[in-house]
Amino acid sequence: MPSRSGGTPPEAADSTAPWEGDGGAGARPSPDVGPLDSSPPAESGFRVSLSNFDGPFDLLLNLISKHEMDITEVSLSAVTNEFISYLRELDDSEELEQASEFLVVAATLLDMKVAGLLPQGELVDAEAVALLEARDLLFARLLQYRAFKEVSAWFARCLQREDRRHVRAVRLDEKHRKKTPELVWSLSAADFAALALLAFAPKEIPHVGLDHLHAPLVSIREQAAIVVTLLRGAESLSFRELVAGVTEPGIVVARFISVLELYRHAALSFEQLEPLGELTLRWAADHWSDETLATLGADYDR
Amino acid sequence: MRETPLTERIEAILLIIDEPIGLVALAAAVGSPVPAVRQAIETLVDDYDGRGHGPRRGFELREVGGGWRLYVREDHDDLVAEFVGGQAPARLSQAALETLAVIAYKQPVTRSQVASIRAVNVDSVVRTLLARGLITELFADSETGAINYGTTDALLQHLGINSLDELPPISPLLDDGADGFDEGTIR
Amino acid sequence: MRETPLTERIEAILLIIDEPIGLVALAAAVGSPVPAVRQAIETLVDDYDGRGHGPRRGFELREVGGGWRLYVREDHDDLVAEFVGGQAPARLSQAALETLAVIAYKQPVTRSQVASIRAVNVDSVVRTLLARGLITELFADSETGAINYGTTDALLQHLGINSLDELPPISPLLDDGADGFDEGTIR
Repeated sequence: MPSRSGGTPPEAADSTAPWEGDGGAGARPSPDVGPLDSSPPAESGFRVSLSNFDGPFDLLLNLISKHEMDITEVSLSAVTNEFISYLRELDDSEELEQASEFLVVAATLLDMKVAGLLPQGELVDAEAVALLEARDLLFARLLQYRAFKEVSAWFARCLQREDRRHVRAVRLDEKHRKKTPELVWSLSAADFAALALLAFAPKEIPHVGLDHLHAPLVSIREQAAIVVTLLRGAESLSFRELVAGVTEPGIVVARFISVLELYRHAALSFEQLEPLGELTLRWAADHWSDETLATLGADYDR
Repeated sequence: MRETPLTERIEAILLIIDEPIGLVALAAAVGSPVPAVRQAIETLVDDYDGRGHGPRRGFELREVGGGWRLYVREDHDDLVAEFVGGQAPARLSQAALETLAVIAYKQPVTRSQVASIRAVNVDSVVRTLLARGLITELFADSETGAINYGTTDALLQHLGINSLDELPPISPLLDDGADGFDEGTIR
Repeated sequence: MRETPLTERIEAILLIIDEPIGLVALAAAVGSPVPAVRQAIETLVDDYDGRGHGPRRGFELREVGGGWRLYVREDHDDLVAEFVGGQAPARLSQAALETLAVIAYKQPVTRSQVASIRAVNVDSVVRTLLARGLITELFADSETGAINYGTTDALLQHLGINSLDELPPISPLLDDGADGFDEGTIR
């Protein structure tokens, strides 16, 4: 099977594309399309060099979304290859986070590549069209994912701004309160108990629940702080050493979760030679600020 | 930053308080000496009554029980009564009912304890329940000063029971958090 | 009885409400036609902002979440925050924010539709958003029984906007294709 989605009319259109040329001549389109671009294109660091386009990947997506460029004119296999080689060059400890950001992108590109590799060419036009539509949809999904990610920043800003505002919300004066309509009450004691059950049910994965152990709650963040202090002070530590002397299972669990969280932030690396074997942890962060620590484990907050 | 006028700062505090606020507390809140605050209060009283530059207001500033608070001007009491009375028969929201249930089973309990169980801010709901006479302030925590809430006899009557002991027991395993653990997995 | 000025009657109602009041409801409450009420509201807004005859007020009248409500003027929010000493509001996680954005733009939308856009399981995040009253269950799909979610007026208030139309526009591409795309394909 060919490794390139060649042979379709759209691919052949390469040479008539707006950015036609040999692709090696630097970022031709990028200086001119500044106004089109809502996000800093260089941020991702991932650049694409195609026969008809050379520039940051974000810019490519932007151009496609503005219909400045036809998705069918992009050699998808080439984009995929570039992306994979880009991933290979990443320093895995430093840019792990960036790479994980691209996972969705990678998955989508792979999907596209698969679509591109499907038998085609001699088939009837209708099927080729359907194939192109499928590609369009994949890109649309990618763009959609990015759009929601971007717009969530607007939500965060507004929520934060409005959080600081104070609205008048004052209990009604006694004399007016008497005039309010009678309360409609239809719950029996049993209904009420059922409601209590609902109210006490955990709302999300909140914390390491220890209420049944009659022990205090454990903060992932606090445990992460301890892990950071211990690990930075030592070359490497085994997880066993990291929890030495800790008797409460909840703290061990929280400390383990914090290790996972720190790994997610690329702050440490770990090694486990065999399943269930000794887990060796190494501090790996070049840049570490306490701010990161402050937001660590936010997913576990309620 | 430019210092905003004292009257504005006082109005900001007056807008959000539930109970009358004394001159000293008000002065501390706005960071000005008491005599200046007293003076500013007088200006505002005159202002709202239409003796300043602007029109008379639909509210007034009155000293009641040793403190100052905004009240609806008495002329509009009928209007307010009609508005309040004309609202749809009150039914507690799901959020209010759940909060009430938490307070019933956990009392005495502070607002922040309830909030942490419900995972949401419960301030306005607690206000509603208080206003409805379903819960009441029991006492202030001796250390933190946080107010502890409990349920009232009115709630017992609504539920058709004689005492809290008659509330159906609920499982003690409720809050072990086990529920949450299998959810994070990606499909 | 002498009829009191419309602005005064409106102020009386504004002082006692604890959620935004729309023009029509306000007009009904004060017994005046909507255009007159709209006019009076504008007068009050100007008045409080110091563009009337009196001084600027420490509070302001804002249209948020589909209705009007009195707010502390933004300049004084720090002062008031210090006075009420409220605990810092719990921030939404990035995952929750993105899920909220998807629901806001795609509503009515089911959990699995959201999950396919976000490419992850969103169950616990949806529960958080429900508990916070930012989203609500709209209806169950007649065929699949899947629950469709949408945003609440409370969300509009929390965002400080008046209607969903004020959400920033996002790429037109979002609306085509994605809808017809079946959910099973993303992993």
